[in-house]
Amino acid sequence: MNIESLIFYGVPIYLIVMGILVILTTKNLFKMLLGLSIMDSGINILIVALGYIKGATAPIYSRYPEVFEKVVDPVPQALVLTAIVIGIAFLGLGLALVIRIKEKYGTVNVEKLKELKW
Amino acid sequence: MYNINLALLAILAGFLTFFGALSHRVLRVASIVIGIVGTLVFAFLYLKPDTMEFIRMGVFAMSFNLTDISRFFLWIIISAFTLSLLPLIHEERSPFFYLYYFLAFGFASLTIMANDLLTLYMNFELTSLAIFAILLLGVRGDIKKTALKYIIYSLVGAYFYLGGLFIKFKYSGNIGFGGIQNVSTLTQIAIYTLLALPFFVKIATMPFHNWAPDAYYSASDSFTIFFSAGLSKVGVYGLVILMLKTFAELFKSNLYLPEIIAWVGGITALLGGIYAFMSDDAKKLLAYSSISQLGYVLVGLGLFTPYSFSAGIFHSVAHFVFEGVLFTTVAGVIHRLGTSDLRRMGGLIKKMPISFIGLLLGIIAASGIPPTIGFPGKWLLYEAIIMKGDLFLVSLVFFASITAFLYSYKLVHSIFLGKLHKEHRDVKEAPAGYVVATIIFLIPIIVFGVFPGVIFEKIYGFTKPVFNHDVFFTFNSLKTQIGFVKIPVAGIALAAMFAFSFILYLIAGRSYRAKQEDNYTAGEWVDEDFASHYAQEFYGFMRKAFGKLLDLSAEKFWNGVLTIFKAFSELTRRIYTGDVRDYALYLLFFLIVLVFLVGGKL
Amino acid sequence: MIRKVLYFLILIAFGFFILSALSAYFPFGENVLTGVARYYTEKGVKDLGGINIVTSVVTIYRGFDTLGEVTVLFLSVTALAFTLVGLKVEKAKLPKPTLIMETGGRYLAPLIILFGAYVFLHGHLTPGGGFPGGVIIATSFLLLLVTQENYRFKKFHITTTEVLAGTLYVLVGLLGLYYVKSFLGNFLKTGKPGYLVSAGIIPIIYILIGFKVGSEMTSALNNLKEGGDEH
Amino acid sequence: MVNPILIIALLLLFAFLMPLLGLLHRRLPAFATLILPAFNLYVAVNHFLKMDFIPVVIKTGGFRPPFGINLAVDHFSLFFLILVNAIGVFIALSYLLEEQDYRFHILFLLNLLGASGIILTGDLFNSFVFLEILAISSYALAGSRKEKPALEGAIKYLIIGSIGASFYLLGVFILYKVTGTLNIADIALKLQNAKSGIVYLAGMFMLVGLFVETELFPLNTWAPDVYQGAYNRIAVQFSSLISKAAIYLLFRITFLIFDDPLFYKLLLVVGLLTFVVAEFNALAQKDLKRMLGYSSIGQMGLAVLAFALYGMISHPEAFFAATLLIVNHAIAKALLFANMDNMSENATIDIRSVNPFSSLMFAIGALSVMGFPFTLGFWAKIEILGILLRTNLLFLFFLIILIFMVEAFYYFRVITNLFRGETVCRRLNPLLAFSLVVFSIFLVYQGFYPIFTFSWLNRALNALLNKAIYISIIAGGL
Repeated sequence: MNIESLIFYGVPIYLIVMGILVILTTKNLFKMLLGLSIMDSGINILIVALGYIKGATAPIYSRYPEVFEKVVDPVPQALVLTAIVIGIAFLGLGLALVIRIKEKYGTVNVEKLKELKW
Repeated sequence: MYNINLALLAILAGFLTFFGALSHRVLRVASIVIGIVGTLVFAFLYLKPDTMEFIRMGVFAMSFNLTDISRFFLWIIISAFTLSLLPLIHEERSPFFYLYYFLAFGFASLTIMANDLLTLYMNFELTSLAIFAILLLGVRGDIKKTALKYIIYSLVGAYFYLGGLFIKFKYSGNIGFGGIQNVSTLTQIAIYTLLALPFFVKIATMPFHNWAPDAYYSASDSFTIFFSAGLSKVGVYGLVILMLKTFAELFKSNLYLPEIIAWVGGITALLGGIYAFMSDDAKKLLAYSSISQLGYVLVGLGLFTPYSFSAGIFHSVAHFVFEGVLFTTVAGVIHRLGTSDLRRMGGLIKKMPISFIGLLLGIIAASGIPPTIGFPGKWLLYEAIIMKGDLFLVSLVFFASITAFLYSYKLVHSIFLGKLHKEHRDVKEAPAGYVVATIIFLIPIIVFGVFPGVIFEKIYGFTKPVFNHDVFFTFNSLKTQIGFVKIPVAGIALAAMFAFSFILYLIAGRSYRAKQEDNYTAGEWVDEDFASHYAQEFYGFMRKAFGKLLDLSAEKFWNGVLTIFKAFSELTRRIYTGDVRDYALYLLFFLIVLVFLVGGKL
Repeated sequence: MIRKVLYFLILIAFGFFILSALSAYFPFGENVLTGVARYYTEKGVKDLGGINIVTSVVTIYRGFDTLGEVTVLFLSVTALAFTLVGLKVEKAKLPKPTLIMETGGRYLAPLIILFGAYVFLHGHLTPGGGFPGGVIIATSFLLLLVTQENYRFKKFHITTTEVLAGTLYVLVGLLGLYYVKSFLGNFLKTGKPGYLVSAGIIPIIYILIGFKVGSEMTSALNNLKEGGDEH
Repeated sequence: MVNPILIIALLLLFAFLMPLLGLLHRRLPAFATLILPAFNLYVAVNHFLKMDFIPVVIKTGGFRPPFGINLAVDHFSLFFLILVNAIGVFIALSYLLEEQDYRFHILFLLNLLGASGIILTGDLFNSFVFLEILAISSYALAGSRKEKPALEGAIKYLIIGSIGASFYLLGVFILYKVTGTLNIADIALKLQNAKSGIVYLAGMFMLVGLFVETELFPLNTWAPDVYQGAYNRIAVQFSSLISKAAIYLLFRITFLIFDDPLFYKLLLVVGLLTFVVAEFNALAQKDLKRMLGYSSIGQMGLAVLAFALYGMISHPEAFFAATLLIVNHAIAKALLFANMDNMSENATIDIRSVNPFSSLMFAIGALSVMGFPFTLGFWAKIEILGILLRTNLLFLFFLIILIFMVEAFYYFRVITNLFRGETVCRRLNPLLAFSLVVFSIFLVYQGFYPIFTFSWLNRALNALLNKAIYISIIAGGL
């Protein structure tokens, strides 16, 4: 494991596990959604990092057709574009639900959200 | 015409009666009569030995075959069904009741006609379902609990049967009734136990009998006639066919299995009898007597000697007849009195004479006295056990017979003897349907009692290929290695003894009719209307003796099993704590477990 | 507290495990382009005429995903609006905008819209595209919502834009099915790579996505501010 | 034949157009939700009957796979498409006259789109996108009642589902890194011979995502809450549509890509745990809908268990049993949950007063789930016991039989209550009654004579089992 891997994979993975840690420990639903968002970002960054090639540029041939630059993998970037939007989507819906829950329960504390169990 | 059209006919008649009952009382009666006539006409004209199959799917085909055995039992069921329909005319119930009634008969007949284990299972389950539906329309007691208990017992049995069916398929490669070769005895016993379980439940063998008293008690009275006399024969049929066709070799070669089953039957007979004479309710008493009598049948079948087996099957016919007449007369009494509590009956002998005669002959038959139908089977059974040399079993069965006398007497005494209650002064004889059914039931009690050979000949037809035994009967006598009985002679001898003691009683008997004032009442004034009929705490001293036995009920055991299940479910449901953080934690742990599963490969 | 530390340690161990596995198999930056990525980078420009390969991948090669992506966004906004229908909470009390904010906002908004349009129009040439462009446009409306007192949209206009953009996107895809027998296929000339009018249907799709995303985000913002509309 | 891509295109088109339709006439959106699944059903059945057993590749974007995303249509996917859309028609028809916001209909259509997309797509990342469409619309639908329990269920589902989906994405991407492609058939081709450890890791990540959607233990914790809290029609959707589409993906991916003993063992254990825990929990429930929800979960576990037995016996009967169980469960549970609309709200297991019609419908549905003879479920039960016995795991065999008894107990407990006591007739919704009758007749008729289901299922499974053809047709080579 070289130092670059440690940094460029380590940071997103740290984000992922911290996102999970937030979900596991917080009582606040809103923060829980933030944790999800952090985790999501971590995964997105990890995917982009996995697609990186040393010494390559973004996959845009701005000097076409004279020069073909060495470019990084375009697929992860395309996937991440989609994944980001999906992340926003569930975050938006989640926030709407939290607003509703605040209206009905008067709180966003998950410990109070235990009417359905067993 | 296919035999299974009998079931279709029954279903059709069921719908007819359903709509008849919806519209008008006369139409209901008319359609019940049409059902009776149609069933009988079909049975007489079109039931022929015939096989058929449809819905073939892989190894499975739904196949039906009217063999000798199934025809024998089918006739019992048809008779019980049509006879029980007669009293039903007088019962006014929900239209669905009639539909389920006919359905139960239809599926029971299909069960008996089935030619393979799976077809049998399917129709057996539906029979149980139809009976469950009928029990849900019961008339007294805790109906919901009763019905649920019935269906759960049936289903547990049926599910084990299904398991046994698959294991049998695994070893023999087919699901027909054929035997299993090249399998260890222990496996065979296991398969037999699984396959026979639902039938044990059906004939209410201990400790699977708990459903029966409640079900008989709460079910509609005319249905119990069919239930006990007819539908329990499905269970007997299942046991017979498993023993004769599938496990004959096992039963012949194995020493312990026949003994164990016979002992289970003997204990059922004894305990059933004890429970019976300690019941204070007519229908519960009859239910336990039914259980007890089927215990005899099981002793006979289980011992698996030619005589015992024939005796078992014969006794199941006898069971049909005398339980039929007992339930019919009691149903008539309940119909008139509106209660089934023995403590509130008494002195009805002059009000309901035909019912009395029916009940009397019924209990005589149940006690196994010649020349009634109860005698030949029991006689042969005793001989078979003695020939087998199992003296303990003999004494067990003998004690069981004594209980039969006890509960028989309790029944006839509590209902018909003693002093009439004031409120029963205007009671009339049971309605025509009950009376007709009682009279019809009385014919075979005497006829087959005197000429048991007619039935033994049929039985011989299908036990011969298995046991390869000689004919041991003529049309009115039985002859085995250790004994011979000519039933008319035995009957006449008994009648002579009865006549002798009666004459002795007439000559030397000192009795007079007690007046009300003659009763000792500790100085309290009792007027003429007070019925001082001994029905309260009947056999109370017995309850003191056998009280511990009553506490040892199987019900407690099964409730314990259920409690364990529920406790386990209380445990598992705690996993769902309702806290989303816990849920996320599960996810994390699951993920970690998964990752460590592949950890070695990384 | 102990729990939190325990979770933290478990998670760190788990993360480290994943990290070591990933870096053992995929050392950072030492990729070679194989499979479809190689094809896209080598043939992408020739196939479609767009010099931004990511855009080509997003809109054509994996255009179906992008349609799904737009759907997800549409779904999210719809779900958000649906969840908030009939919500009875006090409207957020924004501070009264000052004169500078009000004027600045009024002048800045069109410029931001223009920039957004630029971003999605040049999606096939430069980084960016329909999604960022749409979001940028939505920010201008956010600005207006925040800075202008009593600023109201005509709901009908947003809805119409949304419906039209979405429908047209699907119709463009269906035109591809009609002309080149492939849903979302490029049925226009690819043109000269590197020019604004090039790359076939990519700019068209990005324009539609821009409108769609812009209008959707705007309506979502509006919903969040107004607290859901009447049933 | 109609191009199957139109299924997705038209669903999308109408979803986008829905606001305008709602403005034109308030009834139009509801009718659109009926017409579209009916159209899909027509297309799917038409293809199913006319197609030969070679899968049809439908490319998008004008590029052949693996460069473009493709739809892979074979009998197996069509079978599930028919199932899902039949349920869609069922729901749409039953609740046609219900007053709803047009946005609700959008969510319904997109839910159906997600399910159809998962089933049709031949691309792994595309399956993630459709899974997310399915999931997000499900979150919203779960919360659509906007009462306390519904919202609570929805937010729990959202949190667990999102974590799962994130890991699914990571797994998909790792597979892309290993193989350089996202096409399912192509990945299967590349991973056919040697699977490195990281592939297993990717598989585990993906399974976490799929387990959440297929309601497998211990990731199904959200499911009972959602079943209890949501509208009945949403519960139908969860038990018969959403989880069925997800389980299709689970089967397809496991069989094509992760065809490895480790995965089958894992599925076996998880399926068994799900079945046991869910059925026991159902035994302890008081709330009727929650009980049915647990029963749904249990059935999913049983289906996965049956599927996983393929790893032990390598006999297609395992798939047959699993799929038959899914079909039976989808239809029977649709019947049960939709029938809850005829009963009082918050019905407990001690429910009494319902009309005879609903009692009958409940009984038929419950009997079919239990596997009573002469219902479709009977054949499923027979098949499952058959394959269990093939494995020689007698302990497992009897354990399953024991759980069947537990199941029978809690269902009959309710049936007993339903058929007793005074009857209070509620007004029946005629359309709902009609579709209930259709489904119940199907269950009983197929119980008598299941040739129709069996032959279609066999065709579908032939398509699934012909892995080599699937791979060679779709991934023709790079």
